[in-house]
Amino acid sequence: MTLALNIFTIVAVSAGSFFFMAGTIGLLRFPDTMTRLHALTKVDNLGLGLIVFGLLPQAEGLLAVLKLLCVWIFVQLSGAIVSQLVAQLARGDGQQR
Amino acid sequence: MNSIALFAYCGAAMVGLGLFGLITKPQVLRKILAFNVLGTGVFLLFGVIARRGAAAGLPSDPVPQALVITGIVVAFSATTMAVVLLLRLYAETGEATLDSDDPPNAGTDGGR
Amino acid sequence: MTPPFILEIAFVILILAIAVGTLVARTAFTAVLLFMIYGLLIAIAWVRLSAVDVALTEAAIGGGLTGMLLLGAVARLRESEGSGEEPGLPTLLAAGTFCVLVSAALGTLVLSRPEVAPSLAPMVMDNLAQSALGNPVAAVLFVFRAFDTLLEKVVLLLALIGVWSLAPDRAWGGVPGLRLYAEPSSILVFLAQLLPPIGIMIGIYMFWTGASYPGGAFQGGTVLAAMWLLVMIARLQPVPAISLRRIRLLLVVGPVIFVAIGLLGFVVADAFLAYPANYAKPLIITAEATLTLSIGVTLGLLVAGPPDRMLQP
Amino acid sequence: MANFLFGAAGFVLAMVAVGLLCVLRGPSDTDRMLSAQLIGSGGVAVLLLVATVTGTPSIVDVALMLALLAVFAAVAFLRDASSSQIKPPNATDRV
Repeated sequence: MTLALNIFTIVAVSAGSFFFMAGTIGLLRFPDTMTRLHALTKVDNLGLGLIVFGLLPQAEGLLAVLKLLCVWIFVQLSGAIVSQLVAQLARGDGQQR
Repeated sequence: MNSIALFAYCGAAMVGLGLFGLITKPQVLRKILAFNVLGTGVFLLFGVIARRGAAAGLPSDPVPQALVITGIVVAFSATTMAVVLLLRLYAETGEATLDSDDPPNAGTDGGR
Repeated sequence: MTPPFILEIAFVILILAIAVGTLVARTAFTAVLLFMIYGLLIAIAWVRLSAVDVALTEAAIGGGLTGMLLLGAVARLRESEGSGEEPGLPTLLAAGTFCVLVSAALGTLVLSRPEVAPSLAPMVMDNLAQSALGNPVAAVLFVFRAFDTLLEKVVLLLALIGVWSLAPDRAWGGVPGLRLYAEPSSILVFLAQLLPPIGIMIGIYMFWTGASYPGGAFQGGTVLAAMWLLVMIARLQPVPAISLRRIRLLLVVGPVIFVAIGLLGFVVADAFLAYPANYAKPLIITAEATLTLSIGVTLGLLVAGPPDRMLQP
Repeated sequence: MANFLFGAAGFVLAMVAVGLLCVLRGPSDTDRMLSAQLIGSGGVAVLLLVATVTGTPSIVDVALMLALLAVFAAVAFLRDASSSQIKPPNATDRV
């Protein structure tokens, strides 16, 4: 059982790290702000999400699990809203030029 | 060389960097940033002292930790004060630097 | 060399690189942004130094409030960017040598240790039971060195008075010149409605958990301040005039109650800020709760800045 | 397991270092801010990993704090960007 959980952790955390890499590369390589925004949201949602998901089996107690989930939901919510605002700003920028 | 020594060197280097910026940067905002870098360096050194004082089952001496927390608060107060002073200086003179003794009017055309 | 240690070396190099970046960045905006990231990494460094209480404070102040303060300043100073001359090469060299010497001296001094490092940890642990708190750092802050903590709050208030005193005469007692969002934005309003309830809960949690685990009044107060500023920036709530009686009351209620409890110490215990044996915990919690509120309001107003206009009807 | 999680933390830190290049490169201030947000998420991930490796649940609180205040910093940036966009810089009488 422990082995299965450990394997799950390793797989999920690796996948999360992969999305961190993907997001960072996206940020470096994508041509404009809108596409970079897309790269960022991948990191926030999938990268951090998978890492949190992978760490859940290692957490001790219900409170620890809840707190981990809280961090993720939090980053999710705020990330989504901030991306909206940035997109609005970036689009406004384009129209003015 | 262990991880405590590593952070001690890090703190010492930060103090040096902050001091250098504080002396050489003409813009006041950069001086404020440099001052904060210097401050965190000092705090980190104190944190190293706390870590070395690990005893009685604690990983780190709580007294320096408490002092550092107080220090961070006071440093923040000082930073706020400095920023507001800078903004007032800018509103009064139109300058945000301390580099010249010229009257402010002479500096506005950007050269001499 | 263990893998964690190699990681720490890389981490320290990263911190120093960012510190250099903060100083040499071309635009003030980049410098401030790097400084905020620097604060984030310093918080992680505190975690590595086993000082989670300090890490919480640094995370709250370094990344959040200082960042907002400095970004606001950059936006106002935008036109003056690039002005100012770097000093000449001789000065740079002299300053550089001096700073390297200072760093080397500090590094050597901190590590040239007495064989047994001095520590007050055993004393704290011996007396922890009397303080009725489980978190040794909170015990130092509110019991063993409570006077320091009281004075720290006074420093915050003095800084606020200093900030206010820089207001132009015509705006004295008016509304702080906090920069707001340019026009009401429904998305931002949504964020400002969604986040504060959660944030206030986290703030209260920080202060409550501070009795036994890392956390405390200051960390909690910082979160409250951040939430308050968010609501004001989104234009959900107006920025209050500083002459309002209830604002002044909120500012001083924490320190006043703390002083009152301290004076009570003369009567029921034997010294200023001494707590009577069986009521230590309730008294400390009361002081901390009101302090959290006062700190929140003080920090919020510090970031909001000096008043720059009178209240419009 | 501990070594793997440390490795993951190191990997994320490396990504943070690359993100730093993005901050320096820009090109616009908005892009720099996006990179800073990415680094913020990276910091949160590192803290969560370290909390699990060292078995210190209170480190998760630090991550929570960072997550909360990262939003706040982003709003501060957006506020300044939005107001400089709506009002021309010389709208308020300065200097």
